[in-house]
Amino acid sequence: MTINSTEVDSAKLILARKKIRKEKWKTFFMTIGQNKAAAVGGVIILLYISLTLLAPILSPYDPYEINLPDKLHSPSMAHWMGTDDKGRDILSRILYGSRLSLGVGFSSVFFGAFFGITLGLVAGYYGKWVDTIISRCLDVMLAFPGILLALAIISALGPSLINVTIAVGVFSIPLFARIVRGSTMEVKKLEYIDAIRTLGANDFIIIFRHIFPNILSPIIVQGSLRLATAILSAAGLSFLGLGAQPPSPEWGAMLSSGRDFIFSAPYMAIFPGLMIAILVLGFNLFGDGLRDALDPRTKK
Amino acid sequence: MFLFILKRLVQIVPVILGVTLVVFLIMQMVPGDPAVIMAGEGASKETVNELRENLGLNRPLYEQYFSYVGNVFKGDLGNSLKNNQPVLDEIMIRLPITMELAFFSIMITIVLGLIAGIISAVRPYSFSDISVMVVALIGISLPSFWLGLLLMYVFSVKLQWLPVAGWDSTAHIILPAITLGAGGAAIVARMTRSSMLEVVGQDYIRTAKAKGLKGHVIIYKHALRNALIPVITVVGLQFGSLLGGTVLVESVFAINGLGRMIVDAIRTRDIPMVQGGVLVASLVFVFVNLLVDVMYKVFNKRIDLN
Amino acid sequence: MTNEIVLEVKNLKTHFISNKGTAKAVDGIDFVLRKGETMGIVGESGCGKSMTSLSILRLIPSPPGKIVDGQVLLKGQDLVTMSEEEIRKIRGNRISMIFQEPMTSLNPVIPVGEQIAEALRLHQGLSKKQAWDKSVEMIGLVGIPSPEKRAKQEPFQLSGGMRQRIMIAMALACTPEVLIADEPTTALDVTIQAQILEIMKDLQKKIGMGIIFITHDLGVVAEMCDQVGVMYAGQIVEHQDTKDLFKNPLHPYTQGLIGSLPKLYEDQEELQIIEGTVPSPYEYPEGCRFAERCPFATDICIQKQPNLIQYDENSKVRCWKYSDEWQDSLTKEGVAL
Amino acid sequence: MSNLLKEKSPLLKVSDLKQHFALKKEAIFQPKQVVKAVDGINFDLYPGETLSIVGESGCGKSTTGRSILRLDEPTDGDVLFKGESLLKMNKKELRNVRGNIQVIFQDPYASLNPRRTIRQMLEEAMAIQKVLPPNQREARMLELMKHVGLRPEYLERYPHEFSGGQRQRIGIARALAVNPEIIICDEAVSALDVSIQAQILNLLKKLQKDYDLTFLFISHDLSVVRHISDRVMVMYLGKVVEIADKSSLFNNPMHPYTKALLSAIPVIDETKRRERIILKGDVPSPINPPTGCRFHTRCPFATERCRQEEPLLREVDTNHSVACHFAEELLS
Amino acid sequence: GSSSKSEEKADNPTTTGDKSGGKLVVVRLSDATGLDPHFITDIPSANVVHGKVYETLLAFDKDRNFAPLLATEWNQVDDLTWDFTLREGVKFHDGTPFNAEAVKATFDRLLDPVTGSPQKDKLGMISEVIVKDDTHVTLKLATPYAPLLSILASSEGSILSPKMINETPDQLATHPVGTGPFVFDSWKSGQEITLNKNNDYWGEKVKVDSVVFKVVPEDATRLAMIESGEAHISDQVPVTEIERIENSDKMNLFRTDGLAVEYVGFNTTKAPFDNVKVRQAISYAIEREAIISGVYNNVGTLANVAMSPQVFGYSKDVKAYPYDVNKAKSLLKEAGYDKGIKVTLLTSDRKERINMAEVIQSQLKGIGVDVEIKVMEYGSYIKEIESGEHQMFISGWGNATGDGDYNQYNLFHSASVGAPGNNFYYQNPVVDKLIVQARVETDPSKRQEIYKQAMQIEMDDAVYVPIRNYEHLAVYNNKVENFRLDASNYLILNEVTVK
Ligand SMILES: Nc1ncnc2c1ncn2[C@@H]1O[C@H](COP(=O)(O)OP(=O)(O)OP(=O)(O)O)[C@@H](O)[C@H]1O
Ligand SMILES: Nc1ncnc2c1ncn2[C@@H]1O[C@H](COP(=O)(O)OP(=O)(O)OP(=O)(O)O)[C@@H](O)[C@H]1O
Ligand SMILES: [Mg+2]
Ligand SMILES: [Mg+2]
Repeated sequence: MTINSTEVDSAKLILARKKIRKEKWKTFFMTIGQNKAAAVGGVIILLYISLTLLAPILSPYDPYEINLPDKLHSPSMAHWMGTDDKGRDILSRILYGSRLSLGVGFSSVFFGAFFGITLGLVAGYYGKWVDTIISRCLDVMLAFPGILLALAIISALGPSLINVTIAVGVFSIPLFARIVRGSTMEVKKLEYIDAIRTLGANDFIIIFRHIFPNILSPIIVQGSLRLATAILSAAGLSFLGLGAQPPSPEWGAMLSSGRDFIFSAPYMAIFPGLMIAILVLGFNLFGDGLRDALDPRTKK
Repeated sequence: MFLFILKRLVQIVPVILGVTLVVFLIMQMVPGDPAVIMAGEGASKETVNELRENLGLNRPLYEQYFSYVGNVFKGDLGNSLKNNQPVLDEIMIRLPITMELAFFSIMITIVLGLIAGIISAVRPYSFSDISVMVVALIGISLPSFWLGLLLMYVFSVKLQWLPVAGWDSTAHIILPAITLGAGGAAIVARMTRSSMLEVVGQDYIRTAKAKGLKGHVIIYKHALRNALIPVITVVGLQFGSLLGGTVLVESVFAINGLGRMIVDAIRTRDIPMVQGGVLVASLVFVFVNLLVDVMYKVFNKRIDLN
Repeated sequence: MTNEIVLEVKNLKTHFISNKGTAKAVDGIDFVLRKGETMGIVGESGCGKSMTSLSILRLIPSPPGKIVDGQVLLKGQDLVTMSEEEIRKIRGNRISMIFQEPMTSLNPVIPVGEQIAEALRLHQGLSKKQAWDKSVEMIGLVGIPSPEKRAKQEPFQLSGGMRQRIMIAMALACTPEVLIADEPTTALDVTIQAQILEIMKDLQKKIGMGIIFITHDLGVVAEMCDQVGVMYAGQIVEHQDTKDLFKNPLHPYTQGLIGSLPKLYEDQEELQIIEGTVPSPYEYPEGCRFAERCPFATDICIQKQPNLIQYDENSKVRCWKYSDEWQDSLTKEGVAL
Repeated sequence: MSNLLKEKSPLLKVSDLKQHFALKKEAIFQPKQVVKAVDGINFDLYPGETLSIVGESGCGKSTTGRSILRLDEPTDGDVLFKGESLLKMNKKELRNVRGNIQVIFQDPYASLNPRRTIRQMLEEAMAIQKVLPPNQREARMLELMKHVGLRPEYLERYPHEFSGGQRQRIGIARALAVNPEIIICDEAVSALDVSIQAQILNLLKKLQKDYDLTFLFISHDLSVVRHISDRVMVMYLGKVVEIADKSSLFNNPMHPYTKALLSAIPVIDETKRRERIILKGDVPSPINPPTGCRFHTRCPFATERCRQEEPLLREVDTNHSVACHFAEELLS
Repeated sequence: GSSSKSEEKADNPTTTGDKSGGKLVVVRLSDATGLDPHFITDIPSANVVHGKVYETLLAFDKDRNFAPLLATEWNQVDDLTWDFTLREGVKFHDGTPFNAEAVKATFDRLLDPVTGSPQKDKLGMISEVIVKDDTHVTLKLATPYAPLLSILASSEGSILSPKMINETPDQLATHPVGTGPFVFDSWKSGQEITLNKNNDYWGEKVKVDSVVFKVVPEDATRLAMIESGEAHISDQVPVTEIERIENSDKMNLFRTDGLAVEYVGFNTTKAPFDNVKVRQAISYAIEREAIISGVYNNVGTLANVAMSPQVFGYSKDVKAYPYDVNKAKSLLKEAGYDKGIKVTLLTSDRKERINMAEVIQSQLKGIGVDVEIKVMEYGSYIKEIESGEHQMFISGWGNATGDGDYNQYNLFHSASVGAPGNNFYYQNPVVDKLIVQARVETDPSKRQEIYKQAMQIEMDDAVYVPIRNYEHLAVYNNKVENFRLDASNYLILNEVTVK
């Protein structure tokens, strides 16, 4: 084989490689796109994310500006969603609040996923006593009804959005860990893992290069469904007065302060409630769709 | 089976110990001196110190923990800091209420969920399927306390069909149970549907069809029983989040249950009460899980193979 | 072959229609099955064997599957156009099936005896007790010891071989006229396979049904069947009496298939191979579906699809080589054989 | 040929290998249950030969292969590779020596990581075993692809884009990438259609010649085994019941189980069909294997002795060993 | 059937027969912590028994004058001696007769250190209780103590059954036995407490048959219950619902001025609030009127000092700082903070207080003070202000006795720094001296004058910003009549009828 032809070959190869990469993404989006539910969910999520980014531009008023004489106006042309009990524009607050609510959702899930995945990988891969210890600890965590654990954590750390994030994150650790542990044990048994072991790979390579990428889809699915629950839990904690601190326009907190007006000024609770519900719906749709799209059984 | 249950019971012990330890540690981290809170506004330093001494709050941590665990195994969960009543008594007043609420909610979850799931699965992608699933998705997405307030507003205040709050008659159970069970019902519905659809694709369903069985026999005799297996697990897990959910629903509907008791106890730093409450809640949870595992085993004997 | 015809399949076509396109899984199958006769269908994975058998009883998953053309005549009665209610009465009663996977084809949560009895109650109107007794009898008939005990067990308590025997018992419980066996022994060990094949032969003698025996194992076909249809890409490419087929395979594909088998009692340095791969059912070539891999292919093979032509009395083949046009196409091209 | 082999020293020596799996205990008071998947087997593998292991499902074929590689830690016994004990090596030494023994697995779908391109797989294999300096690996990959009959641009593809036969070729390329001396083929062709199977079998034979490979070939398909092997080992319930040169075994099977096995194979050519020995019953469970000869429950010739006394593997003929008390008697 | 119908009736508290007075349902935020007046430290607990199960020697009337109750007459013999004549023919609910021995037993228990009552200090100046005869008792004081009567009229002064005290003192917490118009019936912890009409009451009997105190933690739920008639009275009303209540034809609102005040305090030892100019600047910058109307919906009145007008010692002449942003700015500049400051404002998690904090945050933004709000759940909040780590905080001071001493000594005396109540960490010898002086002064007008002086100094030092004098609210269903709240937020149920 002459040098020349190898060069030609590798040029071809690089091209081919690029094309493959592109197509990989394309097929991913195609599969998602084909699933209507996932597509709707994806659009909802994208919409929320753009709201988050565009809040300063879209908001008609300062979300923090208190204007007592204007309090509790029902929805009108000037205030599309009305004003709250301190005369702040609810629409503007909701727009700014999306940052917080999405932030809590994403960071708590990230937090839970990070520890959960690590624990799950280690327990699932090494098995035996390592697994026993980790699993028992997870059992303990699971034995707490989630919100009670969060409550206890928050009363220890004090109420704040960050602590809510941590608390909600903590109780999703065992959920991630269990899924990851299960999938790891499944994937561990597959022949390609044996193959890489017979090649002499060390545990690190096996776990992170070979097992982890192959259990991503249940993680992603779980992640997006957890996001929904996380946002609801955070709202629940805010409802109990343990969430975001005033005057932050976190939706759960808005909802919570709106509940006193549920009869006299229902719009104060309805709009943030709807925003939460739709976002949660979005993540649920997306997660479900993703599950269908990524499930090899439905693919074939 | 008996041995299996026994083994699982033995396994519960370390979990419960773990739970007590975690609660104990968390409560230690909680700021706020229970003695100060008990003494109330404007009490003098001496009073507070005296109280602290009486409550044993001056002893080293590990000592407090060990004496606590020792007492727990004797069935003594200590006395409430708030009203000095035995914690166990306080819990026993509320546990039946919460269990009743949980029971009715889980019934709603199961019955509604199964019916909806089967309706959907029988004719996938039909109008009825899609509408049931849309409702289910919405059900999952609504914050439960919000749903509770809305239901209360519509059915109790506006229509006056049902009582607003409390826990005195059957009518009182309806709204809280729906509020608490709705999310779970939606999840069970979706699980039933996907599980049914998966089972319907199985070889043995094809076998049943090849035998010439009627459609409904296939669905109820051959498919549903198998489809229920994963659903049982989901229901079991659902029970866990249900216990958590009682906190909110009990607040909204003024139900004197365990969940609200724990929240109140956390607020007032009534440490023995928190510890006892969480311990009991966890025990209930763990036992329900055991029950689910047993049912799972009964339904799915194939597990024995592995 | 003077026996009466029980089943006749004419131009059967089953397609899978989805947004990926149309997969022509079964694309024009014809054959005739007589009483007491066993017909084998062989072919490689994905060629449409299972779909053919499922189409006969209209059990293809639908959507996306659909029988788009053809007839399936059970003693002259067309199953394809029948109402769902009518065909239900035929399933498990006059035509039964045995599936490939004994592990998954039985309902895991129902005692096996009940699974057999169920069909008996339905089709033969037996009482609960009668059906159960008959079911126990059937389990004994397929050679499972202590049938009373086994009947009460659930599938997971039985070994693979036993489960497959239960499947056979279930299929034969209502003494069907036609038995379709879709790879009934593929999942089993050879020694167990031998047991099962023996039982099937015995029972056929007793009951006298016609059997459609689907497999990819040519050895099994040789031992079990009277006549064989070789399938390739959704079509039957060759149909002969079993003995003739192995003595004198006509179609190049059949020849390749037999050639690529390692021989049990002969030393070979290298195995004969068929180059290339099976075309996708979504886009079959216009001409002969085997042309791409065929060492004899000419232009006509690539351009036009051959028909299943009568080679001699008991043999049919789908190949231009045996047609009248063959010589013409060769001379035109000027290629010598 | 077999005499020649014996003069060489074995490349791999398996002695008294045992692999017992403890089953999960159901309850605390339940006695521990053990699956004796492989229960004391001995054999040698000589350089350049193909030794096949046959037997029914669950008899311990795969477990034997996995124990040799320490994919599962064996319970007892030893495996010597070129005189060095594989089982006594520490993790690091083992990783280094592993490149010498490779596996081709049964399931062409499960044996390739679906998230990695062929290039990544081959590159990684070479990198782990440091077979070549990085700049020469590209050329080596192209060469490997050619050897196993795949187009070079396929390097960039993912496994799902290949058919079963092509995947099996990829698995072979990956095994070859690290220049192994022994390749264990665990049902390497069982999942494939006959026409593809033939391609792969031919390829394996060719590669064996080209690279001077030694094969441990695990299969339950006796015609394939006969085609590819030099020697054949028959296993039953975790034990070796017969081991012999291919021709000797096929023409002159001594163990009743081997006989039954051979007779059960459906044969196309009627004239070559043997009288069928139909075995009664099912294979017993390896959890509580029968006493004495493990085959006695199904053996048509079983006697009281078979029930009591376990037959040892003994050389009955040149290069033909069998574990049956009555091998000689049955011959006649 | 008919039985189910009668059940329905029993369920519905509003259905009453001709003779029966019906069941009155009171819904409240939280349950009582205990029912032993010697241990009760919170109004919600005291509210259940005070004036209902237990009675005091004397009581406040509608106009907050002392009126006889269990004592028919009283008389201050000298600075340290008080004589009481007791009512005759009164019996405790357990049948024990009420007499001088009962009074002695009650106060002896309270004052006995072994009892460990947190209320001991309030009557700690009593050195001896002398029984003269069955109907006459004398209290001996260790030091002169002007506010004695007001404490005796509060819940702490309840007279307990001596039988209970001697035989089963542990049960007092859950089973109160007094002389009042209601007899304790049952307590379902966390759920409800039931009292029944005392048919043997010495005075005018109550109109209802029973009263049930139910725990309903959600504001919205309580209101819904009142509106639907499921409950009759709620004494915790969100100020934001006033309009709705007033517009409703099913609900009525009762308002009464309270004894408590609410204020924003400064930790005078913590920078920058150790600088009086900063404190003054903030005082100028808070627009208190906006808070009263915006946050409190005009419930309560603008406070000028940290003492309610209802409390003895109040003076309207001490003036709070007016709203003046310019002054505030210049004071800040003088203090050297013209580039702006960052401060934290601590509050407990009561909704109105959080709202107030938000408004203050927004107001102080105007003078370049960047406020970070720290909401803490009550327990942690208390701990925080008692540890002295806080800067600015919102707080309130109730006044069970209605006397200025309770206010000034606890809030501003240097002996009260930290836990007892001086969370300003304010130490001023002049103020200390004035407060002690007022304690022993028996001439009411002189006392008044002394308190005024002290309060003026505190105001000059800008220790706090007075915000609001409490107004107590209760909502009741329109089936209820003759209901009122007193200034200490006690429900007065003696005359209530349910239609
Ligand atoms: N649900 C489906 N959707 C689309 N195509 C399908 C579906 N089911 C089967 N097919 C197609 O039908 C063709 C025939 O499948 P069939 O199961 O009949 O093959 P087979 O000959 O039985 O193979 P095997 O030996 O593997 O059982 C396959 O090529 C497959 O692609
Ligand atoms: N990890 C394990 N734990 C418990 N038992 C095992 C394990 N691996 C294998 N076994 C058991 O060991 C026995 C031998 O298994 P092995 O896979 O070696 O059989 P095999 O001969 O390769 O069969 P097949 O032809 O089905 O692949 C079987 O009974 C199997 O169930
Ligand atoms: Mg098939
Ligand atoms: Mg194997």
